[in-house]
Amino acid sequence: MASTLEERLYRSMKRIRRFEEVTAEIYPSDRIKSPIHLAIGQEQAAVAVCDLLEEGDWVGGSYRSHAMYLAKGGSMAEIMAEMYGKATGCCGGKGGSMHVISTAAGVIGSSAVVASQIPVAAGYALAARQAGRGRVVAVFLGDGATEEGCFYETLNFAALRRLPLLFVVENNGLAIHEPLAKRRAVPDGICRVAEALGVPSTRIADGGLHAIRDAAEAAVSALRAGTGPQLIEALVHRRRQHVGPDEDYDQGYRSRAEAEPWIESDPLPRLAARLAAEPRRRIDAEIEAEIAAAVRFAEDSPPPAPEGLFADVYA
Amino acid sequence: MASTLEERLYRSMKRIRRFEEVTAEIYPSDRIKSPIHLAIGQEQAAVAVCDLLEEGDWVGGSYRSHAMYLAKGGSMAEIMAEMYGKATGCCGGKGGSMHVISTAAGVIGSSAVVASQIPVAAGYALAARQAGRGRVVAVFLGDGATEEGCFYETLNFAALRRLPLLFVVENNGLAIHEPLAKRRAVPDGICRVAEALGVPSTRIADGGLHAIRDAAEAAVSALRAGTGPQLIEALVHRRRQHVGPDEDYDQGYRSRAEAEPWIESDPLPRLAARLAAEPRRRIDAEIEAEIAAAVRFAEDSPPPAPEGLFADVYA
Amino acid sequence: MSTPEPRVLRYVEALREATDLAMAADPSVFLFGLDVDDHLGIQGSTKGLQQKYGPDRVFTTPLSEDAMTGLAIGAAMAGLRPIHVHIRMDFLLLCMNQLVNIAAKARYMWGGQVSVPLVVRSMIGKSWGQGAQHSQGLHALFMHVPGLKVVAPANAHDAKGCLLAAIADDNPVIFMEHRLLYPTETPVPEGAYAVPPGRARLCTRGDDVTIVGVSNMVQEAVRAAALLAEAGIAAEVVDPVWLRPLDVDTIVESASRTGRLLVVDNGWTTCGASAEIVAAVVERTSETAGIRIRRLGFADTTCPTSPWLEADFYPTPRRIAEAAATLVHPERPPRLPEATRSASIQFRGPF
Amino acid sequence: MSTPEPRVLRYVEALREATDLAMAADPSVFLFGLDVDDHLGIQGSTKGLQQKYGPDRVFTTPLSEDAMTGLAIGAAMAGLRPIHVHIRMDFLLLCMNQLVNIAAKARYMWGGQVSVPLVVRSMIGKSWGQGAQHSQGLHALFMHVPGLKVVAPANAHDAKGCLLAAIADDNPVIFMEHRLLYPTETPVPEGAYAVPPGRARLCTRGDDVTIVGVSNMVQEAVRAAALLAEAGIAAEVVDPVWLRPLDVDTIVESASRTGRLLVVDNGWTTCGASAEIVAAVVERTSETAGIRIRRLGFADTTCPTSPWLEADFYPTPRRIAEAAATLVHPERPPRLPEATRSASIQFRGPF
Ligand SMILES: Cc1ncc(C[n+]2csc(CCOP(=O)(O)OP(=O)(O)O)c2C)c(N)n1
Ligand SMILES: Cc1ncc(C[n+]2csc(CCOP(=O)(O)OP(=O)(O)O)c2C)c(N)n1
Ligand SMILES: [Mg+2]
Ligand SMILES: [Mg+2]
Repeated sequence: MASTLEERLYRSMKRIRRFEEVTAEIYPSDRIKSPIHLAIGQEQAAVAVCDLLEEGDWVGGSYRSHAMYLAKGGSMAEIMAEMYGKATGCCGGKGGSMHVISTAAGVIGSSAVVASQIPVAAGYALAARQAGRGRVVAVFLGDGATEEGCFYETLNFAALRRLPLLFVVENNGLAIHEPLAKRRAVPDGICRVAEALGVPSTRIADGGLHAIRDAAEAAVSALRAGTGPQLIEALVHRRRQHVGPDEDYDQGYRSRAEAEPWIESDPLPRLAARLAAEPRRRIDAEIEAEIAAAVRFAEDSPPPAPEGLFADVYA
Repeated sequence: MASTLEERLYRSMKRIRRFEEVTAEIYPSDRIKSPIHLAIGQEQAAVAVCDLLEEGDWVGGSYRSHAMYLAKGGSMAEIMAEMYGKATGCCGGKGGSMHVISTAAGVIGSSAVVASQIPVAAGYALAARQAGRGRVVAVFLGDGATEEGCFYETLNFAALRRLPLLFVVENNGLAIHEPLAKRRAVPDGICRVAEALGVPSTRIADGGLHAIRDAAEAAVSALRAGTGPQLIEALVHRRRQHVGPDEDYDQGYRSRAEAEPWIESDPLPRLAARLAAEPRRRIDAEIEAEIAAAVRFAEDSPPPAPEGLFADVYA
Repeated sequence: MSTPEPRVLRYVEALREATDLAMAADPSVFLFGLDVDDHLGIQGSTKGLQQKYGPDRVFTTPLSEDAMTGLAIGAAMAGLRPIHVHIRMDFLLLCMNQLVNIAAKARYMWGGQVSVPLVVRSMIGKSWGQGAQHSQGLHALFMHVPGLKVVAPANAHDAKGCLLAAIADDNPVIFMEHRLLYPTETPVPEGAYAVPPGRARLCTRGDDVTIVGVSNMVQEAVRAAALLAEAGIAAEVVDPVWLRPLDVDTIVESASRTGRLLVVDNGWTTCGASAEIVAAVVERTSETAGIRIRRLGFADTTCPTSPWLEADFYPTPRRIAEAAATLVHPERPPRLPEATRSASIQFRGPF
Repeated sequence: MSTPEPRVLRYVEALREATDLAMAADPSVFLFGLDVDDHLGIQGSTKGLQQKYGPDRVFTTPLSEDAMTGLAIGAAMAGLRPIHVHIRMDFLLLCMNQLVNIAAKARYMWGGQVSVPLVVRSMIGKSWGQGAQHSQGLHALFMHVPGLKVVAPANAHDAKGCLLAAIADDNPVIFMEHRLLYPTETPVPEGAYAVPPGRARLCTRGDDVTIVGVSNMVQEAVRAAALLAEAGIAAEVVDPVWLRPLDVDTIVESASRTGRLLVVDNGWTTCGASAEIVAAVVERTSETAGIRIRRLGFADTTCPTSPWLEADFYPTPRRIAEAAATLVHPERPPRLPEATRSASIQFRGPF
C-alpha cells in the first residue's frame, strides 16, 4: 500500500529525530566513538528536499549529515555502526559521523571541512548533466558555509554551465557559537548573492516543511528540465550543541527564549497531528524497531581488522 | 604653480601611456628581462582613482600594475630598472614587472597570482582603519579576478568591518583570451554581487575617465568618512596582448572592430585637446625626458650582486 | 631557606598568558580567527582576551580562511602584528596560496621593502574520531618553503616562550600546537621570555640511541625512553622545538655520539620533517658514516576514525621503544616491559 | 632491410597526443582548465581538442581553481575521468584543500565506496622573469600525502606514456610538467602505451656516482654526466619518473654499487623529494652504510626574477658535475671541462 505524502514526510522526519535522540542517549556511554553534530530541530530541509528526489539523484552535505543520509535512504544500521567505529559501518569505520556515504542510496560522501562538499556536488551534477537522464543533485550546506569562497565560485560555475544542482542552505543562524550578524554585513543577503550570479533563489523564513517542499518541488522540476541551478535558503533552528549530544541554552551565547518559537513551530508534532492514530502508531513502531536493530547491529558488529588500516589508500 | 585638474590628469595618463609604449619598443631588444602586461588603452582607472588619493593612502594591484604604480607616484626609473633586472630596481631585481612596489609612494607590492592582492589590500585597510587617520586603500583588479573566491570573501569582510577599501574592477572583458561570457553566467553582474554583500557599487560602462573620477571622488570621501567599502567597475579595453608588447587583433579571438569605439573614445587625446598647446608641450617634454632618464638609469645600473640571492629571505 | 615551588601551568594557559603579555606590551599585536571570542575561546587559549582588549584587537571572522590569511598578511606588512588562529591545522590547506605565494615571498620578491610579522596558530587533533580532516600534522608543507618559520612546542614552557618569540619575529611563523598537549603541565616562569629559533632541547640524556621527537611525539619519545631504560638502553631524546630553522648541529652531535638515530614525527614520513632531519644529518656525517637510521611517523595512510584502526596509525611509546631497541641491537632486540608504567609519564622539563 | 627511423615528437606534442588518444578511446575522459580551449592551447598541448571533442568535453573555466578542483573530484567520483590543467604549478596552492583534504582521502575515508580517477596537469616555469610565483616545483607537497600519486616525466616518450598511465589510473595523479621540456624531442611510439609507476629509468650507466634527477633536472644531470665523463668519472643518472610511488629499489641498487649518491631536485631540498630519496636510501642501507650523500635543488630562497640572480638559483650541469666529482674525490676533485660542449646535449632515450 503506497503511503501518502503526509505519512512519508512524518516517517522520514520522525525517523531522523528519533535516530538522533537515541544517538544522544547512547553518547555518554562512550560506545559511539565519534564527534556528533546533531540536526535535531532542523531536519525539515533534508526531509522536504529528499522527498522530491529519486533513485539516481544525489545528495551531498557536511559533517552534520545524518538527516540527509537517512532521508535519502541510507542504511540506518550502517550509519550507527559507523559511529561505533565498526567494520560494518558505511565507511568501514574510517569516516565516523562526519563522513557518511552511501553510493547505493545516492549519498555523496560528506565532508568535515566546511563548504568543501559544495564544488564536489557540482562535479556530480556535471556528470549527471553529461549523462543526460534528468538526474539532479542537492547539496546541503550551513549558513557559515556560504561565507567560503568556494560557495561563490560554485554558484557562478553552476549557473554558467546550467548544472542540475540544488543548493540547500540550512540557515540556523550560527556557525558553532557565532551568529550571522558577526559574519555577514548583510545577514539576510544569501539569496541576493545567488541571484546576482544567476541562480534563482527562494528563502523560507519560518522553516516550514511544506513551504520548503513546495520550493523544492518547483526547483527540482526546473533542474530536471535543464534550466540550471537553484537555491533554497531555509531558516531553521539547531536545538543541541554544535557538537555533542546536549542542549546548551545555558552557555550564554543564545537564550532559550530564541528557541521557543521554533519549538512551537516544530514540523514534527504538526505532521503527527495530521495523521490518523493508526498509521502513526504503526510508523512509530517500525521506526523504534529499526533503531533498536541498528543499535544491536552496531554493538554486535566486529571492529575493523588491523590490516584494514592499509586498505583503500589507493584504488 | 599648481597644475589644473586637466593638466594633472593629462600628465598622469600620458606618462603611463608613453612609458608603456617605450617599454614595448625596447622589449624586442631583450634588454627587459621580464614578462610585461601592458595597460595601454586602459590606464584611466588608475589615473582617475589615484588623482583622489593622498600621501598615506595605499594602492594594490596585479601583475598588470605599471599604471597604478606610476599614477600613485612610484619612481619611473626604479620600475624600469626592475624590468631590466637591475640592482636599482624597485625590488632590487627580485620582482620584475609583475611585482612592483613602492612603500615610499604607498604602492603595495603587486602580485602575479590573480586576485591574491585583494585580501592583502584589505589588511592594509584594516591597519588604516585602526590608525584612524582617514587613510584609504584602493585595490585594482581585473574582471577575471572577480571570479576567485577571495574576492567574494574580501567583499563580505570589508563590508562587515567597514574597511576603508575601494575595489576598482578594471573590466577589460578578457581573462587572457577568454571573454567574460565564457566565465560568468551574468557577465554584467559584478556590481550586483558586491551590492548583495553590502558594498555600494558604481559601474562606468564607457570607461570615461571623468566618470570614473567622479565615482571615485564620491567613493573616496565616503571611505574617509568611515562608512565602509565601495566598488567601482570600469569597462575598459586592453589594446595589446595579454602579455608581451604587441597588438594581437590578428589572433582570431577578438576583432579590431571591437577595438574601434574604444580607440575613438580614448581619454588621452580628449584630455590633450582640452589643454592649451603650451602646457601640453611642456608636459610632453618633461615626460619624454623622464622616460629617457629612466631608460638610461636602467641601462647604466649594475646587475644585482650574486650574494643578493640569499638576502631578504627572512627579515 | 627553601626555593619556592616553581609555578606550574598547563600548555593552554601558557598560550593564553603569552598572548596576553604580548598584547599588553604592544598595541600593534592583534588576535583573530574563527571563534577566538566565543565562550570556549579555542579551548581557553584565547578566553577573556576580547573582554580585555576589545573587539578591534580580538575578533572572530566569517568562514573565509583564504581571505582572512591575506588580510593578516596585509595588516602585517602595514605594521601590525597579527596572530591568526585556526582550530585545526587541516584548515591551513585553504590558506596555502596566501601563506606560500605571498607571506613567505613578500619580503624577498618585494626587494626587502616589507616584512610580514605574522603568527599562524593551528592545532593538530587526535583521537575520538578526528579522522581524515581533523588530525593532520602538516608542518612539512611549510618547512619546505623558504621565507616561513615553523615551530612546534611540545610543553607548556616552550608554548609560552615560542609564542612570544614568534610574535616578536618579523617573519611569518607557522605555530603548531597539539590538542593532546593542551592539558599537560610544566613549570612556566611568569613574565615574558622567548624560546627563539636556534637550539634544540635535550629532554633525556643517553649514549645508546638518539630519538628526535616532533610536537606531541616528544612526549611519546620520553615515555619510550623510560621503557628503554628499564631494558638497559639509554636513549637521548631531542626536541628540535623549531623545525625551520632547524638546529641540525645538536642532532648531528647526538647521533654521531650514539651511532643510532630514530626520528619520530607527528606527521607522515614521506618528504616529512623526519626525511629532512635524516637527510640533513646524513649529509653532514656521511664522510664518517655508520649511523643506523630509522623513521617513524603516521602510518602511510589517511587517518581513520575507528579507535581500533587509529591505534595503529600513530607511533606509540611502545613502538618507538621497539624501533630504538632494534637500532641498538639489530640482531637480538631486548624484551621491553609493558608500556603501562611509563604511559603516564608527564614531561615536565628540564629547562 | 633497414629499420625505419623512429618517429620523433616534442614533449608538448606527446602530451597532446596522449590526451587525444585517451579521449578517443574513452568518452568518460574530459579536459578542462583555464585557457585549454584558446588559440594557444596551453602551449599547444591542448590545441584543437575542443574542435575535435566539443565544448562539453573540452572547456575553459572561470578563475576559480578551488571550486574547479572540487568539481573535478566530484565528477571523477561520479564516474568521469577529468584532466584538469593549470598553466603553472604555483596555482595548485589554491587547490590544496580539495586535493589534500578530499581527493587524497576520498577513497579511504569513505570506506572504499568511491575512487577519484583525476589527473591534475601543471607546468613548472623557469627563466625570463618567472619569479617567485610562476616557478615553483611543488611536488614534495603532494608526495607527502598518502592517497595521491605524483609523476614528473622528463622527456617526450615518458610524457606520453605517463599521461596515458595517469589517465588510466583510478587515483588522483599530480602530473608535473616543465616548461623548458616542452620543446625537447625524443622518439615517441605511435598508439597508446603506458609508463606506469614502479620503475625508475637508468639514463646513463656508470659505477662512480649515482645522480638522481627530478623533472628537468634529469636533463641537467645527463649534461653533467657528459662533463664528468670527460674528467674520467662514470656517472649513473637515474630518473625516478614517478615520485609517488617511488622506485627506491633501483636507486638503492645503484647507490650501493657506486657508493655515492647525489640527488638533484627541481625544487627546494628541505622536506623535498631529495630529502625523501636520501632518507629512504639510508634507511634501507644503513646496516652496510658508507654511501656518501649530497643533495642539490633550488637555492633555499624565493626565486628571483633578475637573470643575474636566477642563474645561481638553479642547479646547473656544471654545479651538478662539481658536486658529483667532490663525492667521488672528496680530497682532490678533478678539474671539469667548460660546460659549453655538453650544454646542448638533448636527452633522447634510451627506452
Ligand atoms: C574550512 C573550515 N573552517 C572551520 C571549520 C570549523 N568549523 C566546524 S563547523 C563550523 C561552523 C559551520 O557553520 P555552518 O556552515 O552554518 O553549519 P552548521 O554547523 O550550522 O550546520 C566551523 C567554523 C571547519 N570544519 N572547516
Ligand atoms: C590564480 C591564478 N590563476 C591563473 C593565472 C593565470 N592568469 C594570469 S592573468 C589571467 C587572467 C586574469 O584576467 P583579469 O583578472 O581580467 O586581468 P587582466 O589580465 O584582464 O588585467 C590568468 C588566468 C594566475 N596568474 N593566477
Ligand atoms: Mg549554521
Ligand atoms: Mg580582464
